[in-house]
Amino acid sequence: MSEHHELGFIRKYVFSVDHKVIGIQYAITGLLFLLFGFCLMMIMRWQLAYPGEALPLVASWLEHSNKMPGGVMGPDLYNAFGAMHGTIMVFLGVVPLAVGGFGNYLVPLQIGAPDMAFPKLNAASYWSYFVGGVIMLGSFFLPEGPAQSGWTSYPPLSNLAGTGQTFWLVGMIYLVASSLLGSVNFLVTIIQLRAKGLSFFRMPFFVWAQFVTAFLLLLAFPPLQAAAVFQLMDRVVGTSFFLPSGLVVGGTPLAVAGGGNPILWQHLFWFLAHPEVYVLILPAIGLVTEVIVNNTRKPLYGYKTMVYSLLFLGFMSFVVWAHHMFMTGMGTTMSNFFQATTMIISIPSVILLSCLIITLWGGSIRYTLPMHFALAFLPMFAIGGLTGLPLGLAAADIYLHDTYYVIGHFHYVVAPGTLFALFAGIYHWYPKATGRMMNQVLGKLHFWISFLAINGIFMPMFIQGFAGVSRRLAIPNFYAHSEAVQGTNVFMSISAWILGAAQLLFIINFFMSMKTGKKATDNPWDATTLEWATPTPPPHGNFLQEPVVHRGPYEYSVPGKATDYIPQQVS
Amino acid sequence: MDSPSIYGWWLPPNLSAHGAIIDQLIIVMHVFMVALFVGWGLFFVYCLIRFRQRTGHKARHDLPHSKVPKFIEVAVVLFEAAILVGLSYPAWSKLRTAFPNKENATNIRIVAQQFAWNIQYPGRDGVFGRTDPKMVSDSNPIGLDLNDPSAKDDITTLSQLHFPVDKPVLAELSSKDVIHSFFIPVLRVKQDAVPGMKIPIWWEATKTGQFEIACAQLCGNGHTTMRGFVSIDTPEEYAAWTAEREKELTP
Amino acid sequence: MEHGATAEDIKKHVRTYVAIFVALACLTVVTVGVSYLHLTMPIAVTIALLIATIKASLVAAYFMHLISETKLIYYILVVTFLCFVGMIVIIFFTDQGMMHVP
Amino acid sequence: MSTAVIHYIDQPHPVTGVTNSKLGVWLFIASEVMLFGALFSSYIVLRIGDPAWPHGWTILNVPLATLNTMILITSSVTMVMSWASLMMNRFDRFRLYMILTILLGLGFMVVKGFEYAHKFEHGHFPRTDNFYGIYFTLTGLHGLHVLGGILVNFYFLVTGKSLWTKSPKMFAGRIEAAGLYWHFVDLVWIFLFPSIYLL
Repeated sequence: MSEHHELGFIRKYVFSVDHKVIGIQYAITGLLFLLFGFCLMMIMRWQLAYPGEALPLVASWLEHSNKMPGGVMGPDLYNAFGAMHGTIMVFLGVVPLAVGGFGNYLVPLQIGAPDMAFPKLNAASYWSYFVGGVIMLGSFFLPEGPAQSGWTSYPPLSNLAGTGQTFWLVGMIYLVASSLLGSVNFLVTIIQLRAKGLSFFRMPFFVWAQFVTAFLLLLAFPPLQAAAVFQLMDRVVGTSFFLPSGLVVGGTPLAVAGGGNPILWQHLFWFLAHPEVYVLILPAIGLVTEVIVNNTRKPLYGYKTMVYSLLFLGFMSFVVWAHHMFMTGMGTTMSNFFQATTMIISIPSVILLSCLIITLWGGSIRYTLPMHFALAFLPMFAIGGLTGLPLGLAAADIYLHDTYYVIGHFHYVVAPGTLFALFAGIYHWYPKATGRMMNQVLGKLHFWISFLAINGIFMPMFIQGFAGVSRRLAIPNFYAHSEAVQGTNVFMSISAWILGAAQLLFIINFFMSMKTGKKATDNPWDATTLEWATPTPPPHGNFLQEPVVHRGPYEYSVPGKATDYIPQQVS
Repeated sequence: MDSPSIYGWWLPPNLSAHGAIIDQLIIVMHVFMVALFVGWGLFFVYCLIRFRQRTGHKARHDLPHSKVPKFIEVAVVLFEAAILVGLSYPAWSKLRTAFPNKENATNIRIVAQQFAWNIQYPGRDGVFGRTDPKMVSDSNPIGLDLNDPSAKDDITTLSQLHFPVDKPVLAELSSKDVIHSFFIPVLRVKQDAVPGMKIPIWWEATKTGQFEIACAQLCGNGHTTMRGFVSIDTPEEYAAWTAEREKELTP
Repeated sequence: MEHGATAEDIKKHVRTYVAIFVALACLTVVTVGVSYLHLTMPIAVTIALLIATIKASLVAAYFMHLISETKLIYYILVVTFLCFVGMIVIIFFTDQGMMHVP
Repeated sequence: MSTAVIHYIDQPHPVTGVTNSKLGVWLFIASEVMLFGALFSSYIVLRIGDPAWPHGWTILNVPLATLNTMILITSSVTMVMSWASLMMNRFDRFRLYMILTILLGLGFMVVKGFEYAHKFEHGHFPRTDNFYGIYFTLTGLHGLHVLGGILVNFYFLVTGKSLWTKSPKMFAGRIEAAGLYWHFVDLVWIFLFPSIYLL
């Protein structure tokens, strides 16, 4: 409903119901949490590179702090930072930026809708996410510190942890509620509010990616909600859903009824967490597809194949979760089933990636700034995907499970994968949101330094994985087999700090270009999708008159036409 | 610790009978992955150079669909299926169903606790003594019930695992408090110790030496220092060691 | 008004709602009665779930108008049901998968 | 300001045949199916893992629960009647049936309150053993969903008059959506009642 009276500052910017304002709110909050999670990691890298040594510069301030006496990071603080780094990056950083930020901003524009189907619900989902974020940050100030049993918080360890874990659970319930409300909103918008002539197979691929992501969020999150309620009952009310009988903690038997099953939490958690990791990567593939097609000036190779493999990927992601649990005493029947589904799910990922690479064939590739990031995404996602294969085979997983190989695998998918796609998205749509281009020099510098540094961090992780270094070890060179590869830790930490410095370039560029960036037209990249048909920045209600779509999303270089692109809405 | 470190930047040496198939699987998969990545990479770079934007070069709207990508895709799928059914299924079922029988195996019980590994040997009578959580104390970490006759001769050690070489070891893994993960890199053995569950694992060492046990699952603040020691002895050394332990048992 | 419901049509609906109510009430009495027989678990579970499924489909079909619903809602429910079954069966199935001490 | 306005709020989409709110409620019900599915599968796993799991009818008061089931079924009927009377343009009948639905819902909560109080008096708390843990968690969460439904119904009862006069079709759609949610909550109880009380 477009109200005609002018809204006050609060209702226009803070409690707004406009999908673009909410999108920007999600994006800014997500970026801030990404930065915060990044800083946690950079401090952990110091402990990993120089175990037991005091932090430089700030050691004197921390002389008598109870958390970090003398500036030396103890195992409890390391575990706390490790758990919160994972939680913040996944639940508070990437998902809100990819689904909340880009999804909210672009989906209504790309399908020709004036706004999301339920604007108030959209605002409610942002503020539920915001409350969840505040609770997660608040848990840092607790006497016992934040949650510290990993971002997976396996019981019984998480049941015995301090009150930070309870804050983590309550925060998670808010975040899950936010994603659930958001996914209902996305699905109804995409199904109901598409412009006239925009059939499902004329939608841009990014909207398809958000559509499947919303389905994953809708159906996979509730089991985590149930598991979080069970664990909250265990911690607060004293039930023992996840505590088996006969537990002896610190020499004294635990006074609980017992009879619980810790593996139950792992099932419920991974039933969510595997679709969750696809929620992290699908919007990224959508963003990369838009940028690559736009910059190769030719239609996407195998649009239908990619959409079907996307749908197949979406459904398969519900039946692969137990490949995270091969080591929990699984028999042959179950592990054979999950190995097979894991191999099957690698096929659509290979198809998606191959179609994107084949799209380059016969194109006329423009090396714009977003294209740098989108092109870098392809080999990085290839490494991330391929290194998942040995982990999917139970026998190879015996050796590689819970080692740094796993950390290298999923970071290759998330860091140079999803984050580079998000950077490509920001550089690509920044002119539409602010009317100005981002600075090219700063952008290129940011790209090349980040690209080299990010590989400097994650490639050695595979070497540590082969050496058998276990993950989540606060003292990296304690075991003989990890002492042998301690050199790689120093190299990785330096790369991490260089990567941190490179992000400053992006932050400066992001805020500076709002005022001093080169003026951009409504369609700076000569793109064909609908969001470029709106004025810059799009007003409330988006389109001056409702668009009518006449063709597919990627009509580039049509022979015998004046321009090498034909927007969807041009009749 | 062993003088020249046997650990380097590649897989540690494999000293267990079943380790060979695991290493083979890892190596085969990585050769396959590198081949795919190099193939993709070459095609990727070739496209970037040949189809870059330059004057006189136009993008082509519709292209003849060559069959090559489909063949490669089918080949990749067949290869993966072959590795899965050919290597991974048998390796896993060998480890999880072909248990050595109790008579000619060294039987031990491993009870993980927050930040140490309790190893329990059945002793001469070959029967493990009963354990009870209520009897746990500092001197008796696994709560051995001493008035049970078969418990009297049980040898229990803290993070000291000794067993003879070239003889299968049948271990029963469980935990007292939280989830740990029993991991010996050189023997390619890794198994979660889940409280409330007794999980059987087995391995057979092919060489003697002193090595370490690591914990692979986050189990609290002491997770990083939860090291155990493995000593693979010759049968004579093992007999001498057990004799010594038995002398300590009878006051 | 939806699907051309005239006052007469709605009256017919009202009669079906009351009929459904009676059916649900009877089925509840039946399922409670069966539980008083204290049958062995497998039989008791199948009977109880059978009756519950009948009652549930009555509520879903008539009260929630699933009888005359559009294809889109059926698609959503089918996908949800597949994921639901995937979760229930596999979690149930996993317990058998656990290895037992030989 | 652009002229565009969000469509299909009060009349169904020509192709999909549903209004936004109806589709939204069905999607929300889909996620609730997964939530209660997870709760039920946890109940199954815990019950299989614990052979000493008591039979529901040995501990819980089955007649009282049967009464509760009857209450909830009746409230389902009055809910659908309230929607039907809107279809017949009888706002007064709608108000009557909606009040009945809310009262029956409150009745359900009151009976549940007695049940819980009875358990607490006898020192049975969720931590007593996993049977009570599951009993309190599952019926508690279901109770919260009933409470949520009552609040939504109460909101529609209070603001009904103004919404009805402004746009009858939109209000009828909203009541139908609230009805769908209410029937779903009743449907969950139809499964919850036998699996906890009768097995």
